[in-house]
Amino acid sequence: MKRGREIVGIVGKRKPDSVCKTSQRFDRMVNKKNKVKGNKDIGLSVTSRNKEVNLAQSETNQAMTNEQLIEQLTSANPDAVVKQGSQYPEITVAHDKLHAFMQNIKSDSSLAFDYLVCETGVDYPEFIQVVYHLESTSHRHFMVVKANTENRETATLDTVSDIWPTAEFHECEIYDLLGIRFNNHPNLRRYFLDDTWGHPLRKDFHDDIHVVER
Amino acid sequence: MAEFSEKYIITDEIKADEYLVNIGPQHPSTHGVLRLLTRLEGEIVHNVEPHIGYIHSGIEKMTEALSYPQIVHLTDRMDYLSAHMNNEAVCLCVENALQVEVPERVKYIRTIFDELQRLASHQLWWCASGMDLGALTAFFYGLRDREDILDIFEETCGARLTLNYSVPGGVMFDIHPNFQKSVKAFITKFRKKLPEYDKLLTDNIIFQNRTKGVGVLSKEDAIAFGVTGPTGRASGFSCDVRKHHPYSAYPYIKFDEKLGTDGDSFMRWKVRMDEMWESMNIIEQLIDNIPEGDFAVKMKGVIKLPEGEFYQRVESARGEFGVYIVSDGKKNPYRVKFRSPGFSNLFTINHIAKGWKIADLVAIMATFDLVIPDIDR
Amino acid sequence: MKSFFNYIAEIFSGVWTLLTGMKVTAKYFFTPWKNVTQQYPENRDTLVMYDRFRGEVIMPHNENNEHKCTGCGLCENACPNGSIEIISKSIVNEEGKKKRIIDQHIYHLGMCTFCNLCVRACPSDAIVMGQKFEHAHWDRSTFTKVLNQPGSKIMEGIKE
Amino acid sequence: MAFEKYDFTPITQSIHQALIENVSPLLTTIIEWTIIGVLYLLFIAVFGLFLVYAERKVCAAFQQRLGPMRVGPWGLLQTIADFIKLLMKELITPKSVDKFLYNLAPFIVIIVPFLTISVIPFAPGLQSLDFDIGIFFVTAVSSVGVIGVLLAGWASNNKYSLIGGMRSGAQIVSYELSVGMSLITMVILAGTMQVSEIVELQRGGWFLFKGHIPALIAFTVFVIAGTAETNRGPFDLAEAESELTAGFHTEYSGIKFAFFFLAEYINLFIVAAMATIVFLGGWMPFHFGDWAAFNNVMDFIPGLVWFFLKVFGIIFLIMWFKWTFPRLRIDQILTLEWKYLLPINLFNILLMATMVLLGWHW
Repeated sequence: MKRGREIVGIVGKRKPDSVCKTSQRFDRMVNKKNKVKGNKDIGLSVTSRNKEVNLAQSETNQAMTNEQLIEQLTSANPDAVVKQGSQYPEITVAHDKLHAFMQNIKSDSSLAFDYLVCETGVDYPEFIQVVYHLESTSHRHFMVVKANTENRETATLDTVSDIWPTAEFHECEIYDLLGIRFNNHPNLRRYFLDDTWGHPLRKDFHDDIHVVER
Repeated sequence: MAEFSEKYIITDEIKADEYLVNIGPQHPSTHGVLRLLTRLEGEIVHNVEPHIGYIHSGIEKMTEALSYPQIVHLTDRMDYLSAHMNNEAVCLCVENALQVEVPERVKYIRTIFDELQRLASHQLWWCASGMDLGALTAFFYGLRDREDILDIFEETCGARLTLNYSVPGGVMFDIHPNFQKSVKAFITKFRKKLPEYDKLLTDNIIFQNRTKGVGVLSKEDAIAFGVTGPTGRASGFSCDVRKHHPYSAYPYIKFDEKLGTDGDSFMRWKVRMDEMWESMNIIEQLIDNIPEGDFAVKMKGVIKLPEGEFYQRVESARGEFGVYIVSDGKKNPYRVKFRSPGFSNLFTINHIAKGWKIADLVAIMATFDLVIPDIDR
Repeated sequence: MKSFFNYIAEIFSGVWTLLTGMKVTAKYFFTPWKNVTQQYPENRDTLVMYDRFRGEVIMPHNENNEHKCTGCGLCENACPNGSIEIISKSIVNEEGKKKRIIDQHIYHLGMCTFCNLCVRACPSDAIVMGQKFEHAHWDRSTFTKVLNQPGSKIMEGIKE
Repeated sequence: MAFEKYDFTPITQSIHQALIENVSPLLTTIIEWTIIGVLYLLFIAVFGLFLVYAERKVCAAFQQRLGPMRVGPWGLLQTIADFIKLLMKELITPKSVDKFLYNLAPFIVIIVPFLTISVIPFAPGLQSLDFDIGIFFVTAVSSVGVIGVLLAGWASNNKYSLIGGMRSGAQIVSYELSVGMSLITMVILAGTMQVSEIVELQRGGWFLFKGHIPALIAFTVFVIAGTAETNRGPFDLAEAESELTAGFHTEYSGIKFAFFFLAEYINLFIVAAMATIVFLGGWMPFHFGDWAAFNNVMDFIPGLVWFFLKVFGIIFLIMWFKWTFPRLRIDQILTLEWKYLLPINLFNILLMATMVLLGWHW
């Protein structure tokens, strides 16, 4: 186990009145000490994102507009359904192609959706829909992907927890509250409720004991 | 559901010299009812499995029976330390859906309240994590200074914690006549107090040894696990919604996104301390320039959202807070999902606490700034 | 040799940071008059709440025992928790017309979350938020209150 | 000198004389033992309670609070009320504990301060045991306390307690070394281990000033190591409440918990008293060179008052540490001991020996 005490220095710009002398002295001293040892990766690292909102975009080669994004996605997946006039670019994928689609948009460098913002489920009369809000930290795209289960009774979908680790926990939550089983999920368990409960976010959920309806 | 029950308690077999310790549900350092099922060997943490749901209040289900102004007041109760950001998120989502443009004055007021709330939250985080690391005096200093912000809240909103100040279309009241004066007085005072915080803990050699290099979360992991807020930014993950998707008055102001490099506990600490300075800068830019005008636009008595799905992200004190509303055109939403930052942040704890000591686990939890109702919702 | 000096410097800078920390606490120790503790029940007489403080829902009555509530039920609809119940009754007024007026404005303090939505919804400003916050009581039944006083009437000139 | 008139020797001598003239020598011994025992018991109970009150007030002042204010004027009776509550509480013995060891542990912990306190001279003539190996006795006996802590941690059948007990064991065993070493440094200067003689030798000036640099280093090390040995913050790992809830005494309630609690504060007193005796001249008044007028005024203050003034000064210092610093981690505590305090101490002993040899001390 690494127990190195690398010095980190001061983050961002600080006002002069906030600079703590003792800390700096300590930092300088340890820096010196580390230099003697030959540690190269140590030093004051001052980073700050500045005024431009689009800094991330200027760093990378290009940023696609929402139309380009949709175009690229639909050309690769012709059977995907695109919803028009929605707040964000929105695409509905067939449940059997979900995993491959997700893998593609994560690994494709022009898309690079590496940040799963939110994963949730919505119960509809015929199916249960899982909604993925995705963002690319390099291109700053934002996109909504939807996948419907075949039916409500045996609601199953492929897990995306191998693509985005955070999905593992969101999927547990969805399983708990909506009852969607995720195939290949490493540890699907109920987070909030007891095993004796149903899945309360389903519209047909009724509980006369715990839930008071007005 | 029985086929999943055997996985419920222990995910792996316990090795010969390991033992299980339940940290929580009632433990001083979990700040609530979080249960960490920890496998230890001596003092070394081998595995941490968070078990949540002890105060699951079913807010998402409750919202399906409530109208939109009523939902706003429920969001106070999730992340009670960033109540106003949560309120604002729902209000912004509703306003975006209805294509309502709120007056400039409302935007300024909301932004000032956001930053005041962030200051209050970070102060409570500061003092509580000081307490976790054993510096009990920090707890009282933090609460002492937070009191001033809560007084400002109480003066204007009438409540200290569950503000319910934002309403769809504006804010509930106009700001109190004393508001600007008391905010300025607070900032002058707090600018003197923050270096004291540094002297008491940040510079302290014991504190630095406790936190530096402990619990490193790399940038890639932060993105993959969806760790946002100061916790993610300490790892170098630029995830500030205020910067990337500006809302309210954030487009008008200049501020820095504080980014760390190391992603260790000390960096998470430092980023939050720096954010407090930045919050004060933001408030100072806005407080004198609040434009005249209405404090709310007139909304219909019964607010009905058009059919469709709406997602709104705001930066709460703990990270990216998202509201996802599915509307079927009625006065109640069809489905509401709150993307809480704490939920994503919490589950990295196994990833980064492995191999550290039990005291480091406490330090890591302290710098993660977990609020349990935020996780359980 | 250099590492030895580093060792010594480390000790001194470490002790120095500890002493700066001790200076901060000492500053407060030796200025006890700056203490922030309030002795709460003793300072009740001087305790002033902010004027917007949301303590409970009250219905102000004037000296003639008149209130402004028309019994329209908007507050009941606005309440997220069902802590307001309006019981109205029909009376025949002087002109011989049937009229619905409020019988009992029931307020369940125990269910109230002090969100101010009812006050906001009220078209005639009949209910406001009170300043009282010491609600603890031995008996839960005292939390159910009737806001309109017995025998009270609606004020003149309040629109239906 | 003027403070000689506060000598307690005539009083104890006259009691002894009166007893031996009237009853048999055996009975005299028994009565004297009883008196001393009762006196120490009373002292420990009252002083322990007072220290708890003092700690609460001191910590409140550091934290800009008032502390206990309700029971009695300025909350003076608060600790007494707490003590009564602890006495009346049910003694819970959890089901699967090792009952014998579980019940034994608090007694071992409380016996240690009783033993140690016997060699402490409170004032001239006010000391029950005057060994010629007094310092050695203190270091030997005070390390017995760790057995009680280890037993409590082990017997409670609680993982938190076990971790706390083990931490405490590692910590106290390490810091014994520093305490002993720093005392040895001063023994070199004094040339004796007899406690009363050490105090007597400081008539001309406290050892802290007589031994200047090495004594100052030894004093610093002693205070740090003493804080660690009493399990007080920032070294309160054994009961680190944010990690281990209450550490080794998690499972104890009522009077057994009170024993642990009391022992902690009496140990605090003993550390402060040892520092007072060895470094600050025990009950000797503060003298400033040849300034006769000042020295005479100082001499009028009784030795007992001087002793407790110094003790409270050091107790305040240790409380100040606790309420300022964050807690150390277990490996850092051991690093501090083995990497910093011990080398410094060894070097310091060498320095002191050289100084004494060459006569550089005052």
